[in-house]
Amino acid sequence: MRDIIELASIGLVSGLVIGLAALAVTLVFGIARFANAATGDTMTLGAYAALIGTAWTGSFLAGGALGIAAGAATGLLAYHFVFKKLEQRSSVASLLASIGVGFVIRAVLGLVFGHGQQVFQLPMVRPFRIYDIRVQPNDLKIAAAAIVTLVVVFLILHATPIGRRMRAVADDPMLAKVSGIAPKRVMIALWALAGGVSAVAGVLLGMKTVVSPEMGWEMLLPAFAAAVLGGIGHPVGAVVAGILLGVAQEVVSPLVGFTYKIALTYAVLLGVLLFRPRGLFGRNEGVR
Amino acid sequence: MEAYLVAIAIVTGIYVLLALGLNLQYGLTGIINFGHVGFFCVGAYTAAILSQHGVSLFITLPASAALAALAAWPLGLVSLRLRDDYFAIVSLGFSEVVRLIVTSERWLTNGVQGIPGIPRMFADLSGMSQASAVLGLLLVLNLVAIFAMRRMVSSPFGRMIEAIRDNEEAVKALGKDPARFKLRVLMLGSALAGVGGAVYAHYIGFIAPEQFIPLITFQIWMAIIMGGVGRVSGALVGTIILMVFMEGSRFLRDVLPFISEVEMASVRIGIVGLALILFTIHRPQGLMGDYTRK
Amino acid sequence: MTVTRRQTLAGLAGALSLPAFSGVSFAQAGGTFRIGALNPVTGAGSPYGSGMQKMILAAVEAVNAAGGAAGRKLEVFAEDTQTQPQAAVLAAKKLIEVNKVQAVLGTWASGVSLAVMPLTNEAGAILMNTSGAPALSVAPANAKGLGYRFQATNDRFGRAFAEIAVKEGFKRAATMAFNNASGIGNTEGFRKAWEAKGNKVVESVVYEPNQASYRGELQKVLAAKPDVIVTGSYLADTTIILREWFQTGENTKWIIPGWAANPELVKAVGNEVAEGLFSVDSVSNEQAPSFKVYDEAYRKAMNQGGLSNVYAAMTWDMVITLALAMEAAGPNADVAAINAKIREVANPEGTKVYSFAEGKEALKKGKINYEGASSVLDFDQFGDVTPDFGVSIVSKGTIERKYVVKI
Amino acid sequence: MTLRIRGMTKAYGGLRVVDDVSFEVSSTAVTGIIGPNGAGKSTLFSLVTGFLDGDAGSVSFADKDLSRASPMARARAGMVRTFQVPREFTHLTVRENLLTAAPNQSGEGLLDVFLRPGRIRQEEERIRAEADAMIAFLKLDRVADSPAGGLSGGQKKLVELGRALMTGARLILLDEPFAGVNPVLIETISDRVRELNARGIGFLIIEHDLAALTKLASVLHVMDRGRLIASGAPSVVLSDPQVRDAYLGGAAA
Repeated sequence: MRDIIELASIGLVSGLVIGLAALAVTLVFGIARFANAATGDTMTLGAYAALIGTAWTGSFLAGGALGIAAGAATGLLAYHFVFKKLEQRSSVASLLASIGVGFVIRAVLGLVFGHGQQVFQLPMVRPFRIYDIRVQPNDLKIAAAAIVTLVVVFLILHATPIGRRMRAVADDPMLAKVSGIAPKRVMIALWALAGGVSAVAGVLLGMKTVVSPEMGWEMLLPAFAAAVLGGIGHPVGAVVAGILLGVAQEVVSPLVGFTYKIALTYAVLLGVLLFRPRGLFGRNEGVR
Repeated sequence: MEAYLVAIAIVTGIYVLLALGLNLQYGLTGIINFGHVGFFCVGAYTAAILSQHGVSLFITLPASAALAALAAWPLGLVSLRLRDDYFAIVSLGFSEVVRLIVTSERWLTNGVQGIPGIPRMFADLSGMSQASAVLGLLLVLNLVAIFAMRRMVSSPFGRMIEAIRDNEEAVKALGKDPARFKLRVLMLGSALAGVGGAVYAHYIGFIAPEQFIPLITFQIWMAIIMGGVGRVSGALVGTIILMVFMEGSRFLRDVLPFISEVEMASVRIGIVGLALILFTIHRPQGLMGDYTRK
Repeated sequence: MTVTRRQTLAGLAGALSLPAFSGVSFAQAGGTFRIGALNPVTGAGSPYGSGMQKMILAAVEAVNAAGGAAGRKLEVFAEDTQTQPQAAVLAAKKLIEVNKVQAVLGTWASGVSLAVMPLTNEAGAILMNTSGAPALSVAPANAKGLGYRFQATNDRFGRAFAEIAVKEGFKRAATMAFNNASGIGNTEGFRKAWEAKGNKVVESVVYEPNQASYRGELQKVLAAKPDVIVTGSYLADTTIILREWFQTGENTKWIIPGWAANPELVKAVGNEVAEGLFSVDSVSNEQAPSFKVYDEAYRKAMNQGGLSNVYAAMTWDMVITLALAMEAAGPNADVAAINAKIREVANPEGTKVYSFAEGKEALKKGKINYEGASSVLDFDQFGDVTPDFGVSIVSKGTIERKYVVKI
Repeated sequence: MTLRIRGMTKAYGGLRVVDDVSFEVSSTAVTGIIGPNGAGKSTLFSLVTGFLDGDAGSVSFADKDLSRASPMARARAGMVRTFQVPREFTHLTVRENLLTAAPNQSGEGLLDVFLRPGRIRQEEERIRAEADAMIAFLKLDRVADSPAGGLSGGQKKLVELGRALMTGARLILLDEPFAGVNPVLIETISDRVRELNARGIGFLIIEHDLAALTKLASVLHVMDRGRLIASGAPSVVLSDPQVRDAYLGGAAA
């Protein structure tokens, strides 16, 4: 039992990171209406920017802030130079272009930083125990950072005028247009927000693991899976699904074998889609 | 030099098979299949495992096609009714699951060690004549595929899949079930990928799970996007550009020695990315034009 | 704005004409022997590939500076395998067919070597690899005896691990392996040797790479209460696993292959975490003068100590060995004649030599035995070497060699 | 043949978009549904044709219960819809658009495509003749071989009508056939509907253009905020004060 609780808590932390990445995917999907494959590489970029920031200032928080700024800037640049031009076209065009954007980001990172691994120098601390459950201080930090980010994002979405407009566009683009919401401002807010969230996910992933040009790309699949599982375009769903997948992976994979850990994600995904074709929280949309 | 060119031509031929399959699925029917490499993998392993037991080439090729199509069947049945972009992600996951299965099930696939010593095709020939024979076989396979596809496109079946690509809901409104057609198309395209996988296995002679990563799928996508979706000529031209680009960058190295290999890898992926972006924005119909019939 | 087909085609044609002429520029150069440097510059082998390639170039420079081998200069054509068999096959084809190389040096990862070997065999070229898979030793892969392995097989690594575990008095060993041929090869080799000594492996886990966490895997292993964990792993996953392990509060010992447990790792995890790790490597023959020469070249090229990349020492030796064999075979010898001399210049009975220039001189007087930078380089009937294994322990952030194990 | 709708209900969140709607449509008549924007007309269409799952209610056509049937099955039962925004197959020609709709084509099976080309050719000739007749009837001759994506809005509506007819439908549900269509084409469409109705094909039409609709329909149903508020002959319904208030008042605002 103790093992399972520990595994679940491990999964929870991984799940929060996946959930953040999925949140970035789902925000873009809900409003710009395509699956953004550049999300993973935006994460990587955020992690590298945070590394630089930390090295410059010596402060991890300042580094993280630079990471977020870099992620947001990347989102805006990608919107301005690529996705804005594809707005009137099918979602597949944007999806394919986003793969291209991801490749370009990865190429630049590879050229600038090389392919070797880099790490965030976190203090390594031994765990403390609560009811005989091991709790790792670094996990707590990562989880806290993820939760703070989530709270901020949801505050932006629900308590600011631009956030409400974003949600309105997500709910019904036609309606939003009729009621006079300037889509351009919404799009700018969206891309800055999604880029920033990706960067946070990247920094947290980098703290847990190592930073390399491919790290974000490798996390893209789980992030997509979580976004779909949660019901694409549904922010709460993305986060919940990310946690669900993270926990399921850790708790179940000792039983089915660790080599099938990643496959578990898809098993869960397919299983849910069989019964809820639009994901856990997805609305049954009508004729599109 | 000739043998090298033939080698590239052979790999190109294999990729064209894959591109034709994807073109049928995406270009003609609108199925966003991001798991193409999974069926390539199934085909390659089918051929490798069968030929280890002494089964001849004339059986391994069709068997690979059949098994790849069969692998597509449950995937299509379960997920083709999902939204397009959901299917894209589920199929991507499917190809990863295929890779994990061949990695993990050592009793069948020899796991991560891979399967070495897969018999070559036309083994009684040697050198150039063997390579030319392989190329000839690929040419025949591709011609058969193209011929069959042309036949299909001009049939009521072809008309229907293009209708599905243009508007799936409207097809439903006419009382026809799009999923039925999409399932067949998914299986057919997968069969082509399977044949490609079989030829690949026999040609390279060694397969291991790490050869079947999603990057292959995206390369094929790039080929059909550049060449022009919905057109046989597009699949062909796009694949050739892809191969010339990937192989050409080797020679670029000889000319530009100041770019290190590590940087070259980044440059290569960067150019692929830029090409994807520029083509989707400025030349969405690809080099050979889009799928407007005529 | 849309670009017309004509414009696009014209642009592409322009871009492609560039490589077209490059083939010509390498036509016909008399009196040279062409070798291909086929290294994992990108992909999983990228931490080593650049160094491997540069050491081939550096060694060739040394050979040419000493007047070439049997009157011939060496010329290098470098290619990236991308650590992928398919890319490697095309690269090898290009090296063999376009650049007309007669030896291919430095393939890494068993999958790559296994895929390239049929091509070199067919072309009658020598293939010198740094891969671990046992299949490379025997037919069909090495049917023509043109393959040489400068790296210990995975089995030998496993045996060395077991020797060390016994010597250190461990009783309850567990294993963790990266899910690929090398990772599993190491831990399986260990299991065989360990069980042959009457011990038991208390738990073994195989993991997929590129995950956000390996804690589930760790927990399973730690639950069996091992006193030592033996890994077949790479740098990135080892970094993550060790950091996570430390934060579980357990005090297990680790035996890790040298390509993962290197200064990079210590830097990444920090001194406290790394304290007491066992790093096992085929001994780069570092007491030997040959290693010193190599080390100097490596520092110059990579700005790092030569110990940080055992494979680079191997590729260095490949060039020297090949050049010495050429020298021994005499002017204008063909590949078969050169191949016949490789064991002769590298194996015992003969004056020990440590560099090409030295060997060239000594060959005038009689038989030589090249003692390499990577190992003493004695090839058995399969073309495999049995290097000694160095056991290093990390202490206060430095990796210190404690002793050497012979198997 | 009659379409029977009973207790049809659909809610999004707390909002009942279609609220307990029941009525019958005869396949010998032209029936209209009117109502202000957001009254739930299009949603009702989707519910009836199976493109949306309702929360409650039943649908039957020609005494066959279709409440759980797929959109395809409902269409095959003889009840075919068009869309508010035309959904032509953009890359197919007008003729090909019509050809896709013909039911029971053996050429839609892959085996037959390769094994029985002769039979398919015969079938194609027959369907093609049918489609050409339809093209002439709908006055689409000039654009028969152009891709449908390039047509005007009204022509697209005609193509959709033609496709529905090619299926052999007994009852055709038109979603705003006159929206964005020029007056000349509105006349054409109206004429064709009348003529087809005379040949025994029923129509259920959602329309904003009251004038055009009242000239066509013999029965009108009025919806407001998800509910059916009036039914009957156009003259009677339009003079109903509740209707005037909900619909005409709403439209004027």
